[in-house]
Amino acid sequence: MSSAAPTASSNSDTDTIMLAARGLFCARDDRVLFKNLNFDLPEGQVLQVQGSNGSGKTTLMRILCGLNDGYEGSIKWYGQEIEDQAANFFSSLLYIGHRVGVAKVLTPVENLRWSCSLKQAVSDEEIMAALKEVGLRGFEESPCYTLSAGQQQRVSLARLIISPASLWVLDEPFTTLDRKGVERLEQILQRQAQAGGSVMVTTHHSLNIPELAMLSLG
Amino acid sequence: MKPHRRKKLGIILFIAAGLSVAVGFTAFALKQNINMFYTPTQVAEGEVGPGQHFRIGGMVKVGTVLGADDSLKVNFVATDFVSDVPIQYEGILPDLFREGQGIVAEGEMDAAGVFQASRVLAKHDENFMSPEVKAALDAAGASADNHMPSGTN
Amino acid sequence: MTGKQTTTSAAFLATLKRDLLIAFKKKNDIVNPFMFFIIVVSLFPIGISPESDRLTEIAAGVIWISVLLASMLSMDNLYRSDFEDGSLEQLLLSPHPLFFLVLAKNISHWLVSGLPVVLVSPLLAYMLALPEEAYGTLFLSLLLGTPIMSLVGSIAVALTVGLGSRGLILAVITLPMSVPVLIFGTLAVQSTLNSQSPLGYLSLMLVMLSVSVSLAPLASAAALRISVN
Amino acid sequence: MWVWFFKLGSPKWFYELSGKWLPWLVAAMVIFMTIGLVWGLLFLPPDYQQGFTSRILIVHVAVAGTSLAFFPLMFVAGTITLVWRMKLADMVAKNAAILGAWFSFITLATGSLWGSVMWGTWWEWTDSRLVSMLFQLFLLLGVISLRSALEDSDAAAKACALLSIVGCINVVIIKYSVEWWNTLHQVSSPVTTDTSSPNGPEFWIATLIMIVAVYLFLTVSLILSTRNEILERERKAQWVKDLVLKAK
Repeated sequence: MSSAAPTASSNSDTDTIMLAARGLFCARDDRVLFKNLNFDLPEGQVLQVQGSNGSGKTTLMRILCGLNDGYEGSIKWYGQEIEDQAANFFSSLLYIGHRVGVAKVLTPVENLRWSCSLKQAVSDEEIMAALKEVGLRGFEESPCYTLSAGQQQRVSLARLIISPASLWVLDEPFTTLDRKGVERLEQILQRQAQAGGSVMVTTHHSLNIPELAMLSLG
Repeated sequence: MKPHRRKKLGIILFIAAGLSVAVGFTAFALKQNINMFYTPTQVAEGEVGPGQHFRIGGMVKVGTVLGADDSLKVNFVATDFVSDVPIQYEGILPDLFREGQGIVAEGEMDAAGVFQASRVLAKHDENFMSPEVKAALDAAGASADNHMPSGTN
Repeated sequence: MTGKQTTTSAAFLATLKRDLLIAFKKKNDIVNPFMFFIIVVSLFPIGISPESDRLTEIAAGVIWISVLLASMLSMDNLYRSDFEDGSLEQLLLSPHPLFFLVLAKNISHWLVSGLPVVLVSPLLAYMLALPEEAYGTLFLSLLLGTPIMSLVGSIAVALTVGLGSRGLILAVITLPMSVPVLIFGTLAVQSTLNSQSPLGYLSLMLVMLSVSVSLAPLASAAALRISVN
Repeated sequence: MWVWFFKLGSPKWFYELSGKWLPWLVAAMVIFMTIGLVWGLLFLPPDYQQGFTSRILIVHVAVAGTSLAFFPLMFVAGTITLVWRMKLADMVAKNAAILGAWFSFITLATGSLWGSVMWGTWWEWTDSRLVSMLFQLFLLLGVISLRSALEDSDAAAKACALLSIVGCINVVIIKYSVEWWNTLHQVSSPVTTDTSSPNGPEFWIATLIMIVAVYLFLTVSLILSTRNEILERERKAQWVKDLVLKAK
């Protein structure tokens, strides 16, 4: 078993970086999505992943979250492989994918109560405040199937406000949002970066955030 | 202890607890004497209630098989060398049904103390023997069976 | 990380509560398999024989097989909608052991689909002319057997959750696995009918239950990780 | 030892090594199969109870014994697939499932052929071996259909590996429960007969030869189908291209 203490390894340069990927290689059914991909995500940065359709953006995001293990290479979280400290890593991670994780029969409050309590204790006041902030005031108790796609997206984005997670991995969070929603999300991302957290995001929008860095695929 | 270690330990303890319960109840179950058939002695000792449908397992006593000429009715005695139970059956007997063979019969006792079988199952020997070997054994008197080799069937 | 991270038992309870809530809101998913169960059982007297002697003989088997079929229909809901709306990914990314979260989902599934079947079994036993002395055994065998089905079936559902068109593959995988439960469940009832003690069979079912509680969530969790991959 | 283990995981290495071994295995299989079949089916003396029908048993016992090996084999292959991600293990497992289904089917067929003479019926539910073999066949068909349903080959490999592991445990439980359900076939009689008498040695030797022959057949077919699978899956690899060019 690997010990919890930082290992005395040669690549000590990655020890202090929040997330460091080295030599990532991924192929799906004979097709190479990316190879020898390297990047760093330090604290306080928003990293936008760009690439054409099918260039492996979503796959990369899922690999980073540990949802997909069909890759070679190393991904380190403060100098340690994420596989070796999964529970530790998961409690600092918040992922929102294409499927936003909102059960249609439940209300926004019920959804958030569950998905947040998988990670941390949360009060109803916090949930209400977060829903208000993403512009869902008045919809707190309506079943999610009555909400539009954009509103469902907002339900999942409310988790960003509640969550203390230091790493956000967001896959196309802007697609169904209106202009006001986009602006608000940009603000939320910026706030996260300024608070020392970091964000990995895929989108085709050009983001208006000072802490932005780019990563291009394919 | 690190939190994630404690969580792993939690799973392991949970599984260990579940499996030890399983082992405990296996031991209990094996003591419960699950048997699929009664021996003639058990039947003679009255372990089976009247009108109860059950199975009886035993050996066909040598020289007791009496078949009716005009019907498929057959009478024989099942034994475990301690007690005997007379059995009546109507139907086609399995190929391996012979005197001295192990059988299992399914049915119930009638008022006269005869087991009315609705089904008779033959058990075949665990060992294969060629007729020559068998004959040699019979000649040496090493076997309790005394039937003839059956040839092709 | 903050100091307010939940304990595993809180996450377990939250998952259990959520699934019960969903079941409560989507009543069709619960009621339909249950109705299916009742209807299948009531078809047997019509298809085989209305004579009570014959029915007594097959009652335990009929009820058990109908339970197997109905539980397979209800199994389908276990992870399907969670997979489609992305909740499953959130479950997988929880810092808490997936083992216990899967267990919570299985328990909730059993509470809404297995337990009603157990509770209604005396009624069906009466309809199928099962002698009264066997009611208790049938009830206990179902009480022990249905959670086994939920736990073992969960593995197969987890393996097939990503399939677009599953058709009957779930049945092909799960039904052969339920043979031991079927055997001991019906044997327990048979032995009561033969005025023998069913304790041996029931304790063997308890053995299978404790083995599946401790090992099946492990396999389900692994299967979910594979399917979501 | 570990070096050897991981080397074996390389499809290329396996392909080359198995290519060298194959002729010897085929030769041994042909010899054992011929002796076993000719002697067993044509010259073996009849059993004192079962007559010449027992000759079917020579084949039946060998095939049945071999088909019990498939789930343990798939259990091991599945564990290797899940733990070490070895592609070769999955290729073996895939073909083992198909072969296993065939073996189980042949076991059932020869078994009921024998039963049709000895018991007067082609199918006998009271025979626990027939029943548990039937369910083994069902479980194997389940694994096969799961593989064909999953499109992504990596996911299929892992899912089938997991199902094989669960299935293997299940086969054991089914076997015991079915035997419990009906203790009739060749398990100890309710009343023990005096069976200390010696067995006819010919039967055992013939059966043993047949078992070796069938195991060799299993090995050869597994190797052959795995080699096909390797060529199919590694068709883009340089060494396969070289191989094809050389063959031309």
